[in-house]
Amino acid sequence: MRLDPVLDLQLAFRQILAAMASPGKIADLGREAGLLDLDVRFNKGLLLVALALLDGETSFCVASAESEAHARIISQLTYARAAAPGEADFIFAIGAGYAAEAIASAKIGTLIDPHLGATLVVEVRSLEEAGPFTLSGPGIESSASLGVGLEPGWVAERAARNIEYPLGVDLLFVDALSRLAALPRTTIVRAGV
Amino acid sequence: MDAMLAIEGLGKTFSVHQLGKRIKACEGIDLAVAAGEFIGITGRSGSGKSTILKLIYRSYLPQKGRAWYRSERFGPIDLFQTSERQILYLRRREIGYVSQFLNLVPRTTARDSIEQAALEVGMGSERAREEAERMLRHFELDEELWDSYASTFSGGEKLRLNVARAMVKHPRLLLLDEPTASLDERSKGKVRELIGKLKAEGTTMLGIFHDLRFMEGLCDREYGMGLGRFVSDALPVAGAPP
Amino acid sequence: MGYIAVRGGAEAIEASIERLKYERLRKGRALDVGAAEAGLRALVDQVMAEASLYDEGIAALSIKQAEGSPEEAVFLMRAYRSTLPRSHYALAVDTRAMRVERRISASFKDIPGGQLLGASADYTHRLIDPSLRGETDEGAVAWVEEYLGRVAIDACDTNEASEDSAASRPEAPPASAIDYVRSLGLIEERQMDDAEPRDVTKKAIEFPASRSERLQILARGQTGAVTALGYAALRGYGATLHPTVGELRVGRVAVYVPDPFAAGSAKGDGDAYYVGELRITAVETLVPVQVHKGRGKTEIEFVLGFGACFGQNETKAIAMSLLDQCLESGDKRSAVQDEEFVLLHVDSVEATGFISHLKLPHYVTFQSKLDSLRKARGAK
Amino acid sequence: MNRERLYNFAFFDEGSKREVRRAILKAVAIPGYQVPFASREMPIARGWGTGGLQITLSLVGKEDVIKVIDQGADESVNAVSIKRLVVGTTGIRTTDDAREATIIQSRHRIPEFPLARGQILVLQVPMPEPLRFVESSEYATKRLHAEKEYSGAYLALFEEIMKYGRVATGADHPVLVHDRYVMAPSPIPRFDNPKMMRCEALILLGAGREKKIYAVPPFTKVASLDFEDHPFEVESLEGRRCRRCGAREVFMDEIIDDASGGAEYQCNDASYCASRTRARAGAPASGGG
Amino acid sequence: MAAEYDVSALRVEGLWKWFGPRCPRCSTGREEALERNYCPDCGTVYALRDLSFRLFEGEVLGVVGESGSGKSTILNCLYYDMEPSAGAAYLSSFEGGESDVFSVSAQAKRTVRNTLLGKVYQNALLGLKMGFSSISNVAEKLIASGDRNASRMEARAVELLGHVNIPPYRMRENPEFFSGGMQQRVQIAKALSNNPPVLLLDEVTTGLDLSVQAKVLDLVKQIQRELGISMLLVSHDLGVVRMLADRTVVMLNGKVVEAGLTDQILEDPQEPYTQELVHSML
Repeated sequence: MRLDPVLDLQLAFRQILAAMASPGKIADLGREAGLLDLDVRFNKGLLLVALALLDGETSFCVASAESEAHARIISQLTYARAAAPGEADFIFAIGAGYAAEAIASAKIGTLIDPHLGATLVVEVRSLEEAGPFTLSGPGIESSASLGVGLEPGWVAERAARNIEYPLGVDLLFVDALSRLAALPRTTIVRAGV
Repeated sequence: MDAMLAIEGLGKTFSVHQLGKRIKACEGIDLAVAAGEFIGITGRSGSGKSTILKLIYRSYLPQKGRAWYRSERFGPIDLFQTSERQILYLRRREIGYVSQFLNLVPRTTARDSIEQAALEVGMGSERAREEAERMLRHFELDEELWDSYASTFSGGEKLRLNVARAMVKHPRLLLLDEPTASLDERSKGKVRELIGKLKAEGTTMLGIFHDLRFMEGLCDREYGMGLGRFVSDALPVAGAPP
Repeated sequence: MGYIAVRGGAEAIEASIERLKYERLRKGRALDVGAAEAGLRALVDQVMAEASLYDEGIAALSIKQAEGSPEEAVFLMRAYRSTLPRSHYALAVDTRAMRVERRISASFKDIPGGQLLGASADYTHRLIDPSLRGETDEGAVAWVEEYLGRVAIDACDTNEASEDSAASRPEAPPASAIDYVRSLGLIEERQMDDAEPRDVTKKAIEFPASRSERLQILARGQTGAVTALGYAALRGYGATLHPTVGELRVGRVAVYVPDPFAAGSAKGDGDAYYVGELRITAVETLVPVQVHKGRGKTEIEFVLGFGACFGQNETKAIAMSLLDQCLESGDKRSAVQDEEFVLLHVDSVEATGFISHLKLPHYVTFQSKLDSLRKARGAK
Repeated sequence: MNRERLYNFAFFDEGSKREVRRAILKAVAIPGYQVPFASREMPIARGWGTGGLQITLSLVGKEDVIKVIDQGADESVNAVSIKRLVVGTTGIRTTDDAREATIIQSRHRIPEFPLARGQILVLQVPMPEPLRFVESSEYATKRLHAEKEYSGAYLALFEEIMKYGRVATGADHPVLVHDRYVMAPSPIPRFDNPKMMRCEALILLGAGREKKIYAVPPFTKVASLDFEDHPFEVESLEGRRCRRCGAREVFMDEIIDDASGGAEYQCNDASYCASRTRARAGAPASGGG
Repeated sequence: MAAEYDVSALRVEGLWKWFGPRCPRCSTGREEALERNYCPDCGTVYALRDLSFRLFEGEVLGVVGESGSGKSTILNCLYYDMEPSAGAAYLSSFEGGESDVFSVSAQAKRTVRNTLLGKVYQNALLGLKMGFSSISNVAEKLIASGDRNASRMEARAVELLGHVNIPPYRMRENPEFFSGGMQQRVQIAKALSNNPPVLLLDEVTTGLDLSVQAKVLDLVKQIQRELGISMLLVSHDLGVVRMLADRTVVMLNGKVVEAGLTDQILEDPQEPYTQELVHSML
């Protein structure tokens, strides 16, 4: 692996943090993902996020057509423990059709420990800083616009999970070019620009 | 003529659990009062007269019988069966009860006490105040007493206030449980005068008076009571099942 | 050289560090780290326990660097510990499977397996011994040789214990004084909790704390702080009836790490690797408590307070066992029964750090408060 | 500093950094909420900025330019000490210029130059729990936050009005973040509280001893607790003028003049003052380092 | 304006509260498994057993019973000082009376407690912050229900403290320096401060001098009249209940033994226990 596990993952983390702090702003993990020379069959951006954030102290699960195989790869590379969707700290939704289900099953934390709400890492076809969704909330100056290449349904599912703030789930979208956008639970998503 | 109140087969027994005793208070009472009528119940003390009024007012719970009452708000209802909330409503708006015992709130002024009663039947505050003062004047309570606590009053003054509180509401049905028992002649006269006025206004009344002379000229009919029983023609209450 | 807290910081720091070195060396002698490790066993043990890092060599070096201040030495070791990757987690150690060097019971005259006084200062008279001034390394070697000729003990007191030696040495018999009291039905039976202990250095403690978290914090607590609070409990601030040491052991336990690649390894049912041994002190104290038995009946039963720490530090371990029971009791009438009070205040690094931060300049906050006070005076 | 070369890049092992990083992400997702974390022991003492330092070391990379200040000064001993540790374990560049830094770690001040998008301000927090003086138990305060029960925080201010005629807080005046969590802004003077309101930079707050990390994302509503009829007030700057650079609307240190024994004033933010002084002298303003 | 006569401000259904482990014998809920409200096998105490009642809008419902009958436990559960073991409660002022206030989130519970309920505790230590001034204690409830105007809250606190006879020069003192009676009066002022639709009163006059008792009762009565607050009044003193309550519930061993109009309970009690209770008062 040409990826420097210290310096490159630090850069990846800073990009994720920047995205989280500015919902709707798209970060580019392309350089670091490009350094991953592992022969895995899924999105390298997604794997980079896993390497940056997961280790033996965390649990995760995968929602995908090949969830077992995907979970094995993540587990071997990070030592993270596989867990049921309702207990996992991180949920990876890979491939079309898994996002809404993953959101629906994710833990949302408790009022005492809202930070136990899951982080979802969702593979999307594309991301655009202009699109059908208008975002507002912390991290956004007035409003932001976002296009997410994802089948509909996730917006309603997310709204349902995040109904009682501070409970909720935080989303990281990663597209095929290893670009990343975040929707923390505070972001209000409205359809229409 | 339809009855305002019709009691059928009323029976009441008190159980004193500690002594393992049952005391029969009244049995097989039938009674009917037409709207606007003044009915007197007479009898020796201990004959169960007050018991009947308290049963109607629901301070006591009967074992047997029915008490059909034609309510303005609820239509014909059985006072023995109707909910406590309805009874509380009726007590506030339709059925008055005056006894020789004082049920005044201790630390309330005479004026407030009557005014409060008037407000309960939905009078505006302005009118309630006027009515209260009219009552106080009528019962010849010294104006300097109006804003004193009733607990400082003499027995006669308290009783007058008591009657005034019940009457200011202009109840549809007024239960009078020897309200004049300890009043002087002059006060009795005042009460009598007011009862006459209420009667003229069409108030239905059921009263017990120790003093038979008091009832003369007021009473439409009289029930004599002895050993917890009497018999009378009952008038049907409109709309009530036979 | 004088300094102003806001300027010339770099030069001031350099000068201060040099001066510190001067103080350490000014008498013209350098402390030998090996000698410190060999001769300051109690301090080494205390520092390792409070640092929760078992390495006698690093501890001795820290003690030298800290000029013998335990709080500074612990501080150094804790900071070093933070940089070590945690590749493996050892299996839980059963302190009964201990190679005993010392075992005493205060509850019984004789205990199964016998009492063993071992090394202890308990019965030395605390008279200063001027002859120690003249001790030499050669003298030490000669005395040890002579001693071992006389007394048959397991003298393998190094960090290089091999798996062979660990396996070949006899372990303490599993039966103990505690088991005897238990067989009489006098110990309140508790549910066996085999859950993976929680580790406060991996995850911040949350209240109410689990027993494993409490024991961990006490085990790495500042020796003086744990002793003081245990003493308070014994004097009536927490313990209602006089406790008795059921059994106190000092000895060596083996540490195993599960095979990271075997399935179910975390539970220890796969293969495990022996990685070395530790000397520890373990104490089980019998604490009498009133137990309500229903139908208005109350009985006195014993509950076990547990204390353990790295190295030989018996006072701390006993104090810990008292505090363990105070925190288990569910009562909160005394401060030492309040877990937030005890657990948040016994850590050496946290306590010494926060107290010493009062030395830092605070003139911004002071200025702000001053403004408030002036305004409030004006308003009044 | 050879000694520190023995240590990892940015001191910590990667597992320690990852834990802090995960806590930071959750802190950003729930503004003002104190995320618990294990909090490693540091080579500087608890209470001396270990919370801020853990955040900084988990963030920092080769490209970063760091500024560290203590009580507004870059050159104070504690600031220097923290800088030495960061530089010694990373080799990155430092600056005194707040505008040039990518990461600013600070104790008790927010710099006078407005922070910009993309910058990260790391504040050291000694006591992260704004309700601690109302309720001493951590168990209880966690529940108060959970239930958004902040009567106690307001009550403390109300009681001051009752007893002293006005709110008498000093530094660390509590704020309400994103209309949900009451938060300790760290012991910054009240003068700095408004700088948090919809600040363009990301603000991360770290309490090492108390093991909490929390955050204010950019453009987040941060309102100082007050009452309609006793609005929040910053420290009085009336009649104060920096004796060096002449600035007026900044937080000042009060200095007792040796000669006169009277009070004089000087910018607390040392690098801000220096850059103004240089500009006045006609010299080009630049970051030191 | 009289309220519609049968709208419930509060509806409690099947409320249970037990302390202890419960065992197969007592968890069946059968009467004969218990000695009074105590299971002799496992030591579980049943403080409340399947309690249901309604508190109508604008009424005062008295709850009487000896100590240990469970009457205070009702208030503890309703004010979230204690978690009920089973059961539901509905407030007309909360989500149209559709949601069980026991099963909503802790956040929502806090809102219910702060804005829709008031409670006066028997023990003033539970109802007051002894280290804060009396004015601040009253204001705390106002703050909790969202008031952010200090002078308005101060004025309201002064008014209410005046009502309960706290002399103006003592209002800025901490209640820790007050007599028990004064503490209780501060507590009442506090509970009433935000005009909660439902007020819970736990032995409000217990332990007070007679003259103070009278003033406190008058105050409660006056507030009830003026604001039509629905009150659940727990007392072992039938005199207090007689004066304030329209309807009364008599409790024994965690169960309701009799319920009715207050004058009926006092003048014609039906159950042996109620008769004993009434007679003991005479």
